[in-house]
Amino acid sequence: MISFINATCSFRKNAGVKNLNFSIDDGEFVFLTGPSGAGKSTLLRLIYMDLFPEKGKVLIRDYDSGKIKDRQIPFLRRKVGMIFQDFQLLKDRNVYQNVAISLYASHYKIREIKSRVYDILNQVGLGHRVHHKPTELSGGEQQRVAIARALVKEPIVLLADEPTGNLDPRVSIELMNLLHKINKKGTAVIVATHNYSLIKRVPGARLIQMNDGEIASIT
Amino acid sequence: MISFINATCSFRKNAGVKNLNFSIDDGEFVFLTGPSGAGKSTLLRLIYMDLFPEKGKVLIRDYDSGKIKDRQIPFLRRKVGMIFQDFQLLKDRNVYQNVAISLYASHYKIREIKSRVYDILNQVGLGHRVHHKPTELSGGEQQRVAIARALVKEPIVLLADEPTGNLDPRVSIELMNLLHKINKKGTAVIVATHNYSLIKRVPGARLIQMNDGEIASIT
Amino acid sequence: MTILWFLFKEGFKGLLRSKYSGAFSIIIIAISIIMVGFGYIIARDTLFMVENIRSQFDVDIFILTTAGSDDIAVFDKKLRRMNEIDRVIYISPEIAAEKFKKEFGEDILDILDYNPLPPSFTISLKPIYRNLMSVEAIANILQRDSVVDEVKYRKNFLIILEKYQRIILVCVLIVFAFLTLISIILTSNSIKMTIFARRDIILTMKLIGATNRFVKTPFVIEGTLEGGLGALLAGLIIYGIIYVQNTYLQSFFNYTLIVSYQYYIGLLLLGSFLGWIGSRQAIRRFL
Amino acid sequence: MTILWFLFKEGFKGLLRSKYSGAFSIIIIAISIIMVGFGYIIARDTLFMVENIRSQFDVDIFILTTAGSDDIAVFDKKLRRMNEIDRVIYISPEIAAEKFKKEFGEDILDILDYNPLPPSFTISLKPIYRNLMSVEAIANILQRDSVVDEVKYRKNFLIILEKYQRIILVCVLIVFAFLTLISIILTSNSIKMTIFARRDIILTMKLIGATNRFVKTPFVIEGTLEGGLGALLAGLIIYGIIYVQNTYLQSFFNYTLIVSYQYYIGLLLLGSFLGWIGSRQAIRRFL
Ligand SMILES: Nc1ncnc2c1ncn2[C@@H]1O[C@H](COP(=O)(O)OP(=O)(O)OP(=O)(O)O)[C@@H](O)[C@H]1O
Ligand SMILES: Nc1ncnc2c1ncn2[C@@H]1O[C@H](COP(=O)(O)OP(=O)(O)OP(=O)(O)O)[C@@H](O)[C@H]1O
Ligand SMILES: [Mg+2]
Ligand SMILES: [Mg+2]
Repeated sequence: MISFINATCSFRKNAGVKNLNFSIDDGEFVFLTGPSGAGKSTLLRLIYMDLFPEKGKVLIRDYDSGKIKDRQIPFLRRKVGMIFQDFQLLKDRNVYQNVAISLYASHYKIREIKSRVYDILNQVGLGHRVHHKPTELSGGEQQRVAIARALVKEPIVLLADEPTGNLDPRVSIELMNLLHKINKKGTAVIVATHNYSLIKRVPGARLIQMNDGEIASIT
Repeated sequence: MISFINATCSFRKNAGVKNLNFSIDDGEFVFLTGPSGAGKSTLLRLIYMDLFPEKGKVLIRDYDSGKIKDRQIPFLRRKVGMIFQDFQLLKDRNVYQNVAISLYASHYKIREIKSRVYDILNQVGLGHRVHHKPTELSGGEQQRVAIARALVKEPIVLLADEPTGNLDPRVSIELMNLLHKINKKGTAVIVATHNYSLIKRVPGARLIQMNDGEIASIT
Repeated sequence: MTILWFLFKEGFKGLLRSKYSGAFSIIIIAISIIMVGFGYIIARDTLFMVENIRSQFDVDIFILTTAGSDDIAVFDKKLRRMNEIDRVIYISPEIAAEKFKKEFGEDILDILDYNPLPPSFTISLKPIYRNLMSVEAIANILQRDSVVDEVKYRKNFLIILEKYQRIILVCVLIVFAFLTLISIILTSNSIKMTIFARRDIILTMKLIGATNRFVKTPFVIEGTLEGGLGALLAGLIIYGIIYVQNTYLQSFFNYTLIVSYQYYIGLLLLGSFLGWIGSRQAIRRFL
Repeated sequence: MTILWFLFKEGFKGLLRSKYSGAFSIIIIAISIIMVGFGYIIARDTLFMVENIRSQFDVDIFILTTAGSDDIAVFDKKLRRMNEIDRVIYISPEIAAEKFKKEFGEDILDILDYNPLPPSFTISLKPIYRNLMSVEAIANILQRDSVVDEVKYRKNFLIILEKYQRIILVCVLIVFAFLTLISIILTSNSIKMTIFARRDIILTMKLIGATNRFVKTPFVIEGTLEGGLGALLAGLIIYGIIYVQNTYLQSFFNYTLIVSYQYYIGLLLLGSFLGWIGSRQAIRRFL
C-alpha cells in the first residue's frame, strides 16, 4: 500500500532522508526508530505528502507523489490518520471540537460525529476533559487529544510520531493495545518512537531503523 | 531552598494540585513522577511563579509566593532554569538566538554570551544546528534547544518537565549525566518524567510521586 | 447540509473568537466606507455645483429707448415662446433706476428730470443651450429684432466654464477612485492581518485533510460579516454627521445634504462586498 | 551597554521580521499622517480664507458733486494719513462712467451732455479694524467731513461674518480633532495587531525571566521606527500631491499650496510620536 522508491528529500540547509526503498502492506504494524534527527518525522511527512521527494517517488494506494494534484491531497489525508510529534492542536477550540473537526472536514454526518467523538475520547481517557481548551490540559492530555483526532476517522493507515513521549507507562501500554486492536481491524500502523519497550508489546511488528536519513536496518 | 507549605492551586474547571507539603534543599536531585494529569507541571509552574497557590504558600529562597511583587518575578526566574514540556521556543529566531536571549535578559556581557551559548549547544549535540529556526528542527533537536536555554544561565535550581520525551535512549542518558554533573556543582535539579529507567541512573535522588494533584509518596 | 451548516457556524464563531482583530477589521472597514461614502457625496455635489454655476449664466438684452411699450410686449411674448429659453425677466427703466441708485449712491431722477435708462430683459437659457455655440446663435437671432439695441452675455464665463468643466470632472473622479483604492487596500490588509494571526490554525486544518474550500469558507463568511458590520457602523456615523449638518449647520453653510435610503443600502452592499473579496484574497496567501 | 545595544538591534530586527504586519502598520500610520497633514492644511487655509473674505470688505465714500478738486485732494491726503486705513482708491467721475457703461450698456455721455456721476473713494481698512464697531466709528468720522455726501459699506456682510466666524473656527477645530483622534485609534490599533500576532513570543520571554522593560523596549523601538517610516511615506505622498497641485492645477483652482520644511519635520515627529505612544500602549495589554 505504501511504497518508497529511491526517495530522497533534503532541506535547504541539510539532508532529511536519502534513498529510501521499502514498502508497507495493508494491515501491517511498523515501528520506526533511530536517533534524534535521523529522519523519522521526515519519512512520515512524505507519506502524508506534506513534503515531496526531490528524487524517486512515494506511492500511497493510488496516489503518486510525482503526479498528485494539490486538490487531491486533502483526500489522501482523509485516509491517513496522523499523530503529530508537536500535537498540532487548534488552540482556540476545545477538546471536542479539535477531534470533531477532522470528521467535519471528511464530511461525516452530524449524528455520527457526536457519537464517534465521545466514544474515542472515552477510549483515550479524556471523557472528563471534553470542554477544555488545549492550554488547559496537561502535556499527556494534549497528546491524547492528538491521538483521538487521528483515530476518530478510522483511517486506512495511521502514522504516530512519538505518540507516548508525554504519557506514563500505563497509558502508553493502553495506547499500544488500542493501536494493536485498530491494526487487527485492518489499519496499517506506523509508529515512530524512542521507547523500545513498546516494540516488544506488539508481536509480529516490523522494525525500520534509521540513521542519518538512511535506513540502517529493516526487518 | 524550596518549600511548599500546604499549597493548593486549582483551575476554573478542575483541581490542579492540593495540599502540597514538602521542601527541597540546595543541591538536591528530585524526580517527580505520576500519571498524566497528576499535577507535575502545575507543581513546577508554582515554583517559577507562573501560578500562585490560592491556599498555603510556596517559598523559593527569599521569594514568598504570597508577598512577591510583579516586578520581582523576572529576578526569581533568572535564577531558575526551566525546560518546558512544550519547549516554548521563539519560532522566529534561530537556535543561537533562542539560547542567547535568556542570557541577554539576565544582562550578561556579549563576549560571555557567545562562548557560553556555543559551549552549551555543543554539549547537547546541536553545534551543527546553530542557525536553524525551530521549525527546521526535529522534535528531539527542539527539545535539546529548550534544554540548552535552561542550562546556559547556570541557575541555582533547574526544573525539567519531561525533558526526554522526544529523545532517544542514548541522548537521554547523556542528558541525565549532564544534569547529574550540573547537580554536583550545586544546582538543585527537579525532573518531572514518565521514564522510570532514568530514575535508576541517578543514585541518591529523591522521588516524589504524585497522583490526582496530591503527593502519593515521597522518599 | 451538515457541512454547510458547520461552515456557517464556524464563520460566525470566528467573528466572536477573533474579538480583537475582528473588531479592528470592522473599524477599518467602517473608516473605508465612510471615506468612500463621503467621497461619493462630495463627487455628486461638486458636479451638481458646477451645473448650478452654469445655471447662473444669463443673457441681458437691452431694448432701444425709442421702442414703444407695445413693441416691448410683443418682444416679451416672442421671448417667452422661444424653445431655448427657460426664464424671462423684464427690467423696466424704473427697476434699472433703482439698480443705478444702489450702485452709484445717486438718484438718477435727481440729476435729470427724466429716466434715461433703457428697459432690458434678462433671460436664462435651458441647460442644454448653456454652451458657447448655442448662446452665440441665439444672441445673433435676438440681435436682429427691431426693438433690440444690444445683446450682452459673459462670453468669458462660458469659455472658462467649458474649459474647466472637464478638469473638474476628472479631478472629482480621481479623488473618488483614490478613496476607493485606499479603502480596498485598507480592508484587504486588515483582513489579511486577522487571518495572519490565525495562520497556524490554517496549517493544522490542512494537515488533517481539510480541503481549501473547507478552510476558506468560514474565513470568507467571517470577512463578509465584518464587512457588513463595518458598513453598518459607517452608515450610522454618516447618518449622524448628516443629521448634525442638516440640523445645526444647514443655515450656515446654506447646504442641505440629501441621501436616499438606497444610498445606505449601497454602503451595506459595498461593505459586504469589500469584506467578501478582501477575505477571499487574503486567505489565498495562506492556503 | 550590551543590553541597550541588544534591545536596539532587536527593535530593528523586529521591524524586518514582522514584514507583513510591520508593513501594514507603516501604511496605516502613513494614512493617519496624511489625514492629519491635510487636515492641518485645510484648517489653516480655511481660516486664511475667512481672513481673506474679510479683507475684501471695503467702504465706499461718495463725494458731493459740488466739491472742488482741491477739496478732494485734501480729503484724499487725509484718508491716506489715517492709521486705520490700509488702501485708498479714488474713483473719478470718468471711471464711474465706465462702470456705468459696463452695467447698463449705455454711455451716460450719450444721454446727457455732461457726466452726472459723483467721484468716490473706495477704502479698505487694516485687518484689526474690519469689525462692525470700528467700521461704524470710522464711517461716522468720515461722514462728518464737509466734502462727503454719503459713506456706504456692507453692514450685513460684517454682521454675518462676525456671527459665523466663530462657527467656522469651531467646525475647523472639530474636524481637525476628529482626524487626529481617528489617526491615533488607527495607529494604536494597527500596532496592537502587530504585537498581537507575536503574543506567544512575549509570553515565552516573560517565562524565561525577561523584565517587562526587556520585553517592551524592542517593541517600542520597532513602533517608533514604524511611526517614522509611516511619516516618511506620508511626507512623500503629501509632497507629491502638493507638487501636482501647484504644477498642474494651480491655475485652475487659483490656489497655491505652500508648506515649509518645518511642516515635514513636524509630520516626522508626529509619526514617531504616534508610533512610540501607540506601541507603548499596545504592549501594555500583553505584559
Ligand atoms: N524544515 C526543515 N528545514 C531544515 N532542516 C530540517 C527541516 N525539518 C527537518 N530538518 C532536519 O532534518 C533532519 C531529520 O529531521 P526529522 O524531524 O525527520 O528527525 P526525527 O528522526 O524525527 O528526529 P526526532 O526523533 O528528534 O523527532 C534533522 O536533522 C532536522 O534538523
Ligand atoms: N490552565 C488550566 N486550566 C484548567 N485546567 C488545567 C490547566 N492546566 C492544567 N489543568 C489541569 O490540571 C491537571 C494537572 O495538570 P498538569 O499539567 O500539572 O499535569 P501533569 O502531571 O504535568 O501531566 P502530564 O504528565 O500529562 O504532563 C490536569 O488534569 C489538567 O487538565
Ligand atoms: Mg521527529
Ligand atoms: Mg506536564
